[in-house]
Amino acid sequence: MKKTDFVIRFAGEGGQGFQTAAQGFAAANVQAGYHAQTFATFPSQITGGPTWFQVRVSTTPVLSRGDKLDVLVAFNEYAYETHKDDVSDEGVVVYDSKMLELPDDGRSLGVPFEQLGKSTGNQRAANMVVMGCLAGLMSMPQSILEDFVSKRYANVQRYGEKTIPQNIHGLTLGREEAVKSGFALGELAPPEKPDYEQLFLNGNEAISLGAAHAGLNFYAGYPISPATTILMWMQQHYVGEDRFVYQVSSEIEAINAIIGAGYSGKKSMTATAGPGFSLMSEGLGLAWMAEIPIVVCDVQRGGPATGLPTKTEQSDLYQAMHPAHGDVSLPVIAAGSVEECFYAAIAAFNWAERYQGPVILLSEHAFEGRNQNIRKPDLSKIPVENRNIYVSNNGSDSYHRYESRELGPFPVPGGPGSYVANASEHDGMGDTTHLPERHVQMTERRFGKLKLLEDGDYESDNTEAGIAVMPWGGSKGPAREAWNEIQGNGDTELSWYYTMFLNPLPSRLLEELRTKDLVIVPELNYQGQFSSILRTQGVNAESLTQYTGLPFKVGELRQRILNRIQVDAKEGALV
Amino acid sequence: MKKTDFVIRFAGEGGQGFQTAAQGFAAANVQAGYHAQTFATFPSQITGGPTWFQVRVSTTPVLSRGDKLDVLVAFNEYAYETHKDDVSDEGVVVYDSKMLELPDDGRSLGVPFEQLGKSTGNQRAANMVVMGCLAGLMSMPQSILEDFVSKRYANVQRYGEKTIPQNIHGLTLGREEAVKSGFALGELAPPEKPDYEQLFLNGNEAISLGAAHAGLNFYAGYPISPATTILMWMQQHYVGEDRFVYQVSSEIEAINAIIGAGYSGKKSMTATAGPGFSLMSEGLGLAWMAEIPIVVCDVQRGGPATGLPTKTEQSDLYQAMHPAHGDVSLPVIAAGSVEECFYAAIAAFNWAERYQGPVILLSEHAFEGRNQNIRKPDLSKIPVENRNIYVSNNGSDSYHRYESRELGPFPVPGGPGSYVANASEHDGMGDTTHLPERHVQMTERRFGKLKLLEDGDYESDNTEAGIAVMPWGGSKGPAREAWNEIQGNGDTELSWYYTMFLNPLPSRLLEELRTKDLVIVPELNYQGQFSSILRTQGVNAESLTQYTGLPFKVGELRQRILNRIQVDAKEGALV
Amino acid sequence: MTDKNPEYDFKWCPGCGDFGVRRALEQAVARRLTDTEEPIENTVVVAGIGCSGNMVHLLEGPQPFGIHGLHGRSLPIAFGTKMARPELNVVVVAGDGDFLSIGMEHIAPQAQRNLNVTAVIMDNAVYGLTKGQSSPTSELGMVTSSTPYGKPEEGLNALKLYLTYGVSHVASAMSSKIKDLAGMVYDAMEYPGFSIVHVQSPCTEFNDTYQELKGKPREGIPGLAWDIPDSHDTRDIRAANGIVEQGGVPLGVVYQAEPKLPLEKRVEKMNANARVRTPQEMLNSYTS
Amino acid sequence: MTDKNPEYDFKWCPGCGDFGVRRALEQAVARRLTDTEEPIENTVVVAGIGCSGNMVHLLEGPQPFGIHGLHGRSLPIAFGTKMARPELNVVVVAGDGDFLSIGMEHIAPQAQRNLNVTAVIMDNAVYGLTKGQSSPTSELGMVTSSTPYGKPEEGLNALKLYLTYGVSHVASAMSSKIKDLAGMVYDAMEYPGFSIVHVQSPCTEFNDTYQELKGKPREGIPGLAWDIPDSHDTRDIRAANGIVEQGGVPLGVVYQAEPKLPLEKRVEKMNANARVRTPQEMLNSYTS
Ligand SMILES: Cc1ncc(C[n+]2csc(CCOP(=O)(O)OP(=O)(O)O)c2C)c(N)n1
Ligand SMILES: Cc1ncc(C[n+]2csc(CCOP(=O)(O)OP(=O)(O)O)c2C)c(N)n1
Ligand code: SF4
Ligand code: SF4
Ligand SMILES: [Mg+2]
Ligand SMILES: [Mg+2]
Repeated sequence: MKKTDFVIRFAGEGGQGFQTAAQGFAAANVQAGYHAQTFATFPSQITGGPTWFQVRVSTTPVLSRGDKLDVLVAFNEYAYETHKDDVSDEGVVVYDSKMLELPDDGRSLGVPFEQLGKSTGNQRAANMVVMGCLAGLMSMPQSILEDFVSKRYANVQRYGEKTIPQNIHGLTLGREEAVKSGFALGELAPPEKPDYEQLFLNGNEAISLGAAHAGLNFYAGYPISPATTILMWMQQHYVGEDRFVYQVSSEIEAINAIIGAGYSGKKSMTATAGPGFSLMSEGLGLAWMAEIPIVVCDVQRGGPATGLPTKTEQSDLYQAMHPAHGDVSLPVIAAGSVEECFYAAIAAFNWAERYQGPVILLSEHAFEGRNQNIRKPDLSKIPVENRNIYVSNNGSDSYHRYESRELGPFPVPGGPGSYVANASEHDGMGDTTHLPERHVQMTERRFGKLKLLEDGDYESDNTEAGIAVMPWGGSKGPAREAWNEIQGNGDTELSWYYTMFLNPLPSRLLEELRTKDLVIVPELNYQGQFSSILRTQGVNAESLTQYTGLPFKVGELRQRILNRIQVDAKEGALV
Repeated sequence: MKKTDFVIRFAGEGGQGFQTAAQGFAAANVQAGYHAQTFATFPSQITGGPTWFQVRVSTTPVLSRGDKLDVLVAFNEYAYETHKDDVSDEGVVVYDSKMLELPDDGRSLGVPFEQLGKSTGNQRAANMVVMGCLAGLMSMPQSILEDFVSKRYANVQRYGEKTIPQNIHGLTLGREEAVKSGFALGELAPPEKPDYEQLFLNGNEAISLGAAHAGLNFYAGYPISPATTILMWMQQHYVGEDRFVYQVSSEIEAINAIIGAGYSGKKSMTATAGPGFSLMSEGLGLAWMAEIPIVVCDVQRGGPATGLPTKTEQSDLYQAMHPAHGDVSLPVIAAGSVEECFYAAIAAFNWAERYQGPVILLSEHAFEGRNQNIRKPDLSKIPVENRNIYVSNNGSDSYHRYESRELGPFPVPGGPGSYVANASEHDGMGDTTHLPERHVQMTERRFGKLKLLEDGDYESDNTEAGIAVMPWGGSKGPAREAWNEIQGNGDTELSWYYTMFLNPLPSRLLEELRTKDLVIVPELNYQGQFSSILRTQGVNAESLTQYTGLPFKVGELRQRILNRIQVDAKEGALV
Repeated sequence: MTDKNPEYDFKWCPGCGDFGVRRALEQAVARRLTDTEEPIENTVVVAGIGCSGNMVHLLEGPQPFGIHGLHGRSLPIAFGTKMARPELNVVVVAGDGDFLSIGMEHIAPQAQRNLNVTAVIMDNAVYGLTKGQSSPTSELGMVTSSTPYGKPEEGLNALKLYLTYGVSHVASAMSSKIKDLAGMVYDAMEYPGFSIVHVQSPCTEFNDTYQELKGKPREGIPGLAWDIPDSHDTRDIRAANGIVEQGGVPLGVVYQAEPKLPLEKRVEKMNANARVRTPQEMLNSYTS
Repeated sequence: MTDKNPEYDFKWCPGCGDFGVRRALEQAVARRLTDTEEPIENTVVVAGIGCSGNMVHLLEGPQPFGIHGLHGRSLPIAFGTKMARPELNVVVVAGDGDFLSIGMEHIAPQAQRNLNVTAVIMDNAVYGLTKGQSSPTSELGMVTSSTPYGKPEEGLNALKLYLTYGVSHVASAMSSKIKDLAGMVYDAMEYPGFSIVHVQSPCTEFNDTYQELKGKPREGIPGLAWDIPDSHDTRDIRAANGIVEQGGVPLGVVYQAEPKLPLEKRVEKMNANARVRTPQEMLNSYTS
């Protein structure tokens, strides 16, 4: 039987350039019609430090990075020692035999990559030799990589005439080494080439494209991993009329700037991560209070404070929902995959415009470093909502934005309906008031608007089962894979729920969840933040937490889910 | 039967100086052995604006400001219109008959206060005439006010010889008017003079004194209502060796400054309110991460953002517990009365030193404006905890502050055990690390320390009842009064719980609460923040909320509790 | 056109300098209507938090748009509004505490960018709204409610700071000279770049400096304030530095840089050669 | 005495200017031990976030105390540490982004107070750790990872800013001249007041300015850096302003104010007449 997926990890020192090889290998496979997902982890420094990069290639959509390695490409001894236990029993370790000496463990293959690469005449062809070798081990048709190389270096003016033949030569040399070695990993089944176009991109690119489609006009940001690449994408690509993009002097400036822009009628956004997000606390309160549409994207990284800037975690949820003092409950949309990054960004803008207030878009470090194939969206089919702008008062001065308990049109400067967007409690025109009735009314207005957002969609499956699994964000992939396996094995009956609309939850979903005996929430934080939030809403939820800075492994998660259910079964609950 | 309490409200325009009269009236009664509580509310401006000030005098400890007025002293028509409905059926409205004309409603008494005051020869004696008049209406012995005046103006060098006789003359004139009018409100029972000394002070003064007793060394603050008076108290009073007090340039500077001071081995604190508290978000995360003892006092005011700077609310609890991104759960102590402000401040320092981390001390606007008598604390009996300082490594370099999963001694600069207090995830010495095991260990260390704080004390009463009332913070007083009335009437059976230790909750309390059918939480916010937090911990809690910017009225609250219980009874739950 | 809110009842204390500043601002905006036919709705007043910031609610007659944001953040908000809608007339009104203490970090960046807005700063050398604490412009040793034994910090020379930051247009004024002030605010709004009008606006409640500023000319007692001579070349940065180092409070335009590109034009210029693409085109570039 | 952590493995890129700054700081602290017998534990290094801030973990040999706090907040933390324990030697190490962008608001207050700490700023005119974005000291038009079409803001003259803020002691240095730098850092620590040593510390990865700074003296190509002549009177603020306005990068001590009271002494003096009371006495004053 042919294999349906392959997992390859490249591990070494940052700056050794294997990211290019890994990325290229994934891209080539996607081009050939496979599904692929990459994963990267590295320390917070510019050059060096233990780094690894993983590629999973599959005949079906890839849900997680893959627990066990078919191939480990080790670039130094530390990498070998750290990762060798993750190699599956049938797996192979590949290394540069001129750079490294590894113990002869019977599954290691030394190849002089660098040397062979240079022998092609191209100083940078070592990566090609590595790829060729991998292809050889996996019995992958040579055409897949050759097609990729031919396409990638097609621009002869830029790369020179020799690049393609040299690189192909490198591929061949690598493949020969693999074949010579006698190691073989089985063959990947041919791809089921989808009948639609594919994109290959990472989460931050998907968010940026989503924002572009939603009609972003104003972006202000301050660099911070892992959100920096959104700022840089915008600086690079998002130029033109009615598109203002700027690196400002701090996150406090960023949040206030986008509030100023949102006030003026424009769609505005910033992206940041933990420390910057905390600095936005006061500004988010202002946007809530004065009802200014803005989108704040938090690409979560690990830990409190500076924490783990280059690791992944899902621990900003409390902060996202209640980022500031006073009664504040911000809408939160959390993307669960690279693909959802795109749709979540659009949804965030739609929500912001619809309810006239700030929306938090949560992403994760894992998506920034992850390249994945997604179905190319048909933009013409993705609705974009625009603000209900106040256009006329027929010469009268009677429209007061905050007068009513319900949302009305939004006046913008230059037009009629001038008012003050006020951080203090205010009357209809936005002037400060301390009247108790007014504070009551305005508080209810602010919370009442959230009702407009309860129609989000969600996934549900096998809904009869009394126990459910419901991950959020990036734990969706591993949890779904674990759920698939549990359901596939017939181990037990579990229902499945998932939504990216965390606050407010889709009202129908909430109703369903309340009927469950237990909702198991796999999430990457210590406190079990999402299950806590579900419990406040009357759902009997409980978390399976992990706080290592890394995503779940499917096997471990599956086991923990099963263990949890057994406990429940022992205690006599319905399974 | 003699009366057991009197409620008087002074209402007018800010700057009319009646605050002095009201304050004096309360102080005089406390001096005579009564209990008294004052209440103030005013807009956020320096001169003018609708303002009122209330005094409640009682033979027993005062739990709330009092719902119904025995006397309304109205300084303008707006005040009369706004407040007249709060006057009880037997009550009287008093006003200056030269300043104001009020409709003859059969219960209004015009007295030319200003004119009579001036007639004493003292330009500022009008207040005395008001007080005398009140005393007359309440049949209060003249000696009470005379004693007070004699004591207050005893410093002849400062006030001149004539002040006391003039003021006493004013009191007499006022009393005569009251007697002449024929209005009488009944007589206040004589005080049960307590056998201990009393202090008369407000919440911010109590917090300041508590901090002083706890051994505060370093205070940095930025002005913000209603916390400003703590800064000003410190600037004025807290001078001397090892006491550094400073107005810094922002709340961000304040939080980071006290972290620097806490790191260096000193007890340090800042006080702020909503907007400043939100700005401290990032710094609080740092203190949690690097395990630096600090106390941050948040004197809550109303609303999100700038909100209602001069109104009261209990809506910063979410922010207090989870002020920053990442997994953070800060210890929170919330004072429930002026007296508790003192003890809560001490407890906050003790906690900070004990668990080596940041502690949030919650107070409320209502306490800043409230003067109240409290039993004078015996300082020699109130334990103060000090940090376990690392003192010796016997010349070896083996002590690493963060090495262990458990808390160890704290090295301070100048002594042994140098390390880095690091906002990034760190190893034993505080150097940055990204190792998953280490993040797991340190996260568990940080949360594990909270166990040291689970021994807080709490109130409980009538614990057999299945339904409990459990307010927090300043809602304690009105809730207790309501509970007393319900229990006293035998209306129903309700248990009572209260603690100022909100996070972590005293572990025994939490166990008890989990056994209840329902825990009713009266609180001044929209979201029902504390009941939500209880629900996440497995307590079936539900809030009675109010968000007017004002404290609960006892009568209303009692009714709402009863209504809630009836609903529950209808639904078949145990009462 | 929205009219002033008749119900709004916040009040400044009698004699507060901010009354004068308000009149001047009203006049300047009104003059834009007559001179350039710019409707009042084209003006956005971004206010700091303080007595001064409350101005945004106190303007008489037809109302401009307004944002009463957070303490210290008027410039970032103004930046957002202006760069999102460069055709708007954006004015900041803030106090010395708001602008120079908690908001200090925001001035230099706007100067470096030459953000095309006007900031009118009401300096009373105290925090008025929180009851008279010292501010960055209070002098060393000054006794205030927060410095009962004297302020241990030196006072900040705000005008000098603006010049060093590179603010393009710097003027200094007094709240009681309403006509002069109105003219300065008008000119600052006309100037294509970052402009600050720094106004001495005494706090009658906590720091009443009227006398000190004016002196008693009849009795020959000079005030702190003095008029910048007509001979001063406002384009000359050295001369401007000389003025602000002379002590006292110079009144008039201190500096006006030879107009350079305001931010909106800079960005246009920088991006002139960049490829402009539709979202669809951007998406296409990721096709595998 | 704690020794360097042998397991710590963060690395600067080869050739990074921060290596030189580290050596200089180590030497300055070591010299305090020999000259004044101040033990190394008496020094607290407060670091910003950036490649530069990582220095607090990279110091060789016996370790001082350290705080690696938040991006931009090294000065407030240093203020807290110093004023809580004035006997400590407190040093800030931070980058240009940390100090002059997000942390900008904190410099002036410390200057006005004359906080007695030394800040060593590593200026590479980019954000190194986040991969080469423009910083406040990058020049107008500079192409960086965040300004692909050129930076639209003017570059900040940090030295001039320090002088205007009233920083008491300002020095300018280059990371490759380790001995000079060590001397300057030592002197700055000795100086009783707020001192800044602003170091050009090139980022070999994103903005390698070594050549530009040094020029090629042998080939007669002058570099940007130039030595402040011995004749410069460092007490003369006008002369100092002249130096920083000359362009290029002056090397040496730019300004050293006639020592004035540092903050700890100011506070002492201000409070000299205040009544010192025990908590019990304070409590008693509220007795009814
Ligand atoms: C973040 C934050 N900190 C503190 C305050 C409290 N506050 C309100 S106004 C003010 C100072 C006002 O001083 P200034 O800016 O000089 O204005 P003025 O009242 O003197 O006109 C302060 C500290 C606040 N609203 N927000
Ligand atoms: C609040 C916050 N915003 C952003 C970041 C991300 N960040 C880390 S270092 C850095 C800039 C570093 O630049 P610089 O201070 O010049 O130091 P360098 O790396 O160049 O030495 C930034 C923006 C952060 N850690 N915290
Ligand atoms: S306190 Fe001062 S600044 Fe505020 S309104 Fe009164 S006089 Fe004006
Ligand atoms: S990126 Fe630049 S500043 Fe950072 S370590 Fe490398 S060379 Fe140094
Ligand atoms: Mg002011
Ligand atoms: Mg830098």
